[in-house]
Amino acid sequence: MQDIPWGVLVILLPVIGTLACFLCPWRSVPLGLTTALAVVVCVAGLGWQVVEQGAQRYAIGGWGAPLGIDLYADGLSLLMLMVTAVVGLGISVYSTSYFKPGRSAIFWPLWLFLWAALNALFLSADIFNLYVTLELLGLAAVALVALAGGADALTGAMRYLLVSLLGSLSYLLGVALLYHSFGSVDIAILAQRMEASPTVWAAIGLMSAGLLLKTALFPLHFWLPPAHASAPTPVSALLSALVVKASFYVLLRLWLEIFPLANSALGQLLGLLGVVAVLWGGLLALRQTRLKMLIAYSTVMQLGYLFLAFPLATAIAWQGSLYLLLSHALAKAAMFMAAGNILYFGGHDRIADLDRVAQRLPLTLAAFGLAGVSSMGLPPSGGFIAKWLLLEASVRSGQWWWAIILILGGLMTAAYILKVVGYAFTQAQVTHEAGAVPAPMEWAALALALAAVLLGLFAPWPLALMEIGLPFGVEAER
Amino acid sequence: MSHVFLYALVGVGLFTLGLYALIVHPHLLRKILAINVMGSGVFLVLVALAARTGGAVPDPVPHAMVITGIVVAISATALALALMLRVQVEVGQAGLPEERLE
Amino acid sequence: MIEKTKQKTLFRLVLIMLLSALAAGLGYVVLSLPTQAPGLSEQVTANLVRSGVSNPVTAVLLNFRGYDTLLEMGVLLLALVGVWSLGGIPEQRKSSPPGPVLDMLARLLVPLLILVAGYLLWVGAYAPGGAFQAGAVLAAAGVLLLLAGWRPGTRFSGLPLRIALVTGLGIFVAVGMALILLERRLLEYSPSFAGALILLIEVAASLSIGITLAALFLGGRPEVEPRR
Amino acid sequence: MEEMTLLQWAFDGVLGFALLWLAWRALASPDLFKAIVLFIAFGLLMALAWVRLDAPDVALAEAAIGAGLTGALLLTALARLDLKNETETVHKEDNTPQSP
Repeated sequence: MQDIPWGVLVILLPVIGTLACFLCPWRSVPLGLTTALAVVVCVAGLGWQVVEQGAQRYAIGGWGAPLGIDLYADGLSLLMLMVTAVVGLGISVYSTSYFKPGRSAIFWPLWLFLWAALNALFLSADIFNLYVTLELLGLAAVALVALAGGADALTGAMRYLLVSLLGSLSYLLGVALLYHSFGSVDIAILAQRMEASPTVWAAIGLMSAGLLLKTALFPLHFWLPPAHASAPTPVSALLSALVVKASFYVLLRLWLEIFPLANSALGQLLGLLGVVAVLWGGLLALRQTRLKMLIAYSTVMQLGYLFLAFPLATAIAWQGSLYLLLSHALAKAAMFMAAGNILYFGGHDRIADLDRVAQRLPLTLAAFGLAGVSSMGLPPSGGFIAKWLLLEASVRSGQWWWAIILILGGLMTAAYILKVVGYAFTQAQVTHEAGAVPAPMEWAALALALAAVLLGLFAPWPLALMEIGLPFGVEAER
Repeated sequence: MSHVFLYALVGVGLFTLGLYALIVHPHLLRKILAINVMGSGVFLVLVALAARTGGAVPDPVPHAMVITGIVVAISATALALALMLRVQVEVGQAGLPEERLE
Repeated sequence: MIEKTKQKTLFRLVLIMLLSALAAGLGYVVLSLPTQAPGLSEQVTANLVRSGVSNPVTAVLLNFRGYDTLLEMGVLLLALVGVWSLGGIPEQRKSSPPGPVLDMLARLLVPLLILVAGYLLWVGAYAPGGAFQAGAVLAAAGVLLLLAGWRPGTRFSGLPLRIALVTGLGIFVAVGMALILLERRLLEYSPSFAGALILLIEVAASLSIGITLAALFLGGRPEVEPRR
Repeated sequence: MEEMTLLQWAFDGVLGFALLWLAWRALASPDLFKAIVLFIAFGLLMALAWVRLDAPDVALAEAAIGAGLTGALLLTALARLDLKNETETVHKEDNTPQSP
């Protein structure tokens, strides 16, 4: 048990699942679900290993950095893998009912590829290997968006592909500069050898710009709402919940490990962009008339919060940011699934015509409401803990003004969530004939929304995981 | 020795040239070409600077990275071209809606 | 209309200025790098004996950083799955029947290209060449066949085609998993078997690369779905 | 490294300039077919640059994949593009004189 390389299995199993689904399309649902369960078990195994033995480093091929590629798992990567596993399982269950058999055979190999890319990305300790995983992730995500067909989805996918490739190339140029400055692409070795120079600044700029584009931080968010809103529902959920978080994770790793010298002015700039993203995303979310677009703009807004930790740059702030990421992943997946159920049920997602959804789809509305509670940051949800940590960090570091945006953003979120819920209770002028929503779709949404709330009730546990390997350093004063 | 830096500078030039074309040209085929030119620029920087070993043999690690990059580039190009053809069928033009090919 | 053109010109001028600044900055940065930097060449040379091949680039691609290559095989397969998932890609407008010249060219060149691919694959262990170059040459042969009007028969385009497409990645993963079962690390070859294992992976990889690239050229998915 | 001769300098200068010029023409020429052909030529010159930089493995990969197969992909995509609606537009697209 102790010697099993769980981390490697977490990456290779979805690849094997992909190959199996590709070879036997007619069996893709059982093959895919089996793979999903196996991946969840392996993530649990890795979690046990990391909790018992501390952060893990694994030298692929036995060479070790700088010659070979290392995998590295600490509390940060473990939590990312775990949230991916939970959301991934939910999406897998949801998609069994969502896709018709023909589409399903196309969906599964792509989705398992994407899962493999995510797991490989969270475990990689090598900035060039991260480039390859980013490309794998981007291409899989684009193909999944295009799965919806139709003009909106295809143009959304095309724009997304161009943006994703541009981001990767900018990142890769930064990698080239770092390699030629320090002779390694391993994060730990770069961290040791790092010293300020114009080259390093250029690398920071190029890599950060590429990753911010992929993370869709304001003003580089333009591609996100059309792509996320026009994709098939399970895909919208996994894009908003996981894919944008992956590039944020890479950015976080780089900032924490190899760019600590950049924290001052650039951190303030990122915080400021985050503030604008919160306000702008919230404002546009309020103005949307379609549910999936509203949720997509809400993602733009919530991504803004993540960047509030950069100007504060204390351990509590990073923990708050990560906590927000985790609870947003769960809540946003649930929210998109709920929207998908409403779309499936009524054939449209016009907010003004949500005809008594409350009576007809009580589970779905409950899921939407619970996810909304977490997005607003109300207790006892995970969103509350996250905002509390960020609030504490901003007061402690004397930069209390960042706290205002947390409260303002919460109010805006409340406004657009309540708008949707309000329409769901009223009878529309034109009543609709509606089809039944399969039970797995409703329960998957509710389960993820509940998980977002539970994340707040059991806060000490994830907070303890975040300490493993000290990814965020030690808090200076307590 | 310094021809290394000449090629690296050409790489930087190709990167920015591609970026310019990517932004200003509305036709998707040209955007795809632009991405490929940008990629070649990055590869040139990677390989050119690898020749600074001082010996006869350059550093092979960036060479391997570039071969990986070339394969990634053709994969992305193939997907982008297929997507472009689908966009044209659905939208009626090989361009994004906000940038009309007038 | 004139207003719009004016705006466009202004936008382009500003963009050119910004990008020139970017190019100048990057150029300065590149020139500020030291003129001597060994990179990882010393480590590669020191460990080359244990890698199983003597061409350093092949050693990096398939041994030291073999994991990158494994993922990259994934990228290639993923691109094909993505292209197939799009469906309904328009066929060439006018498919003029291939002339006798093209036909002859194909008959002449295809065997030659396959020979070249085999040579590149074999020579890759100690001289320039290797799986990707060989795969690309194979793909060129495939493209030539497709241009000459050849299409995969219905018997080939189902499961056999899919098996050929996944062989490269499949063998790579299988070797990795087998090593784990033997309680070694992922892709940790013992020096005595490394050469043979690398050759095995390369043969499978170049075959899959060639067929994948040719299939990407063909575009849409062959009509026949594999059946149970 | 070896002593640079004037001839080598001239070669590097011409090759570097040709690369930039071909890239610019490929991205700016109004005819898409011409643009692709120029891009293939660009790929072949890149292969030459890799040889000059002592990277024969990369040169082989570039010639076969970067220039050859990418070029084939681009040309077949162009042939499949429905140019009926776009013949004029494609030519008009780049009417404005460009300077990079």
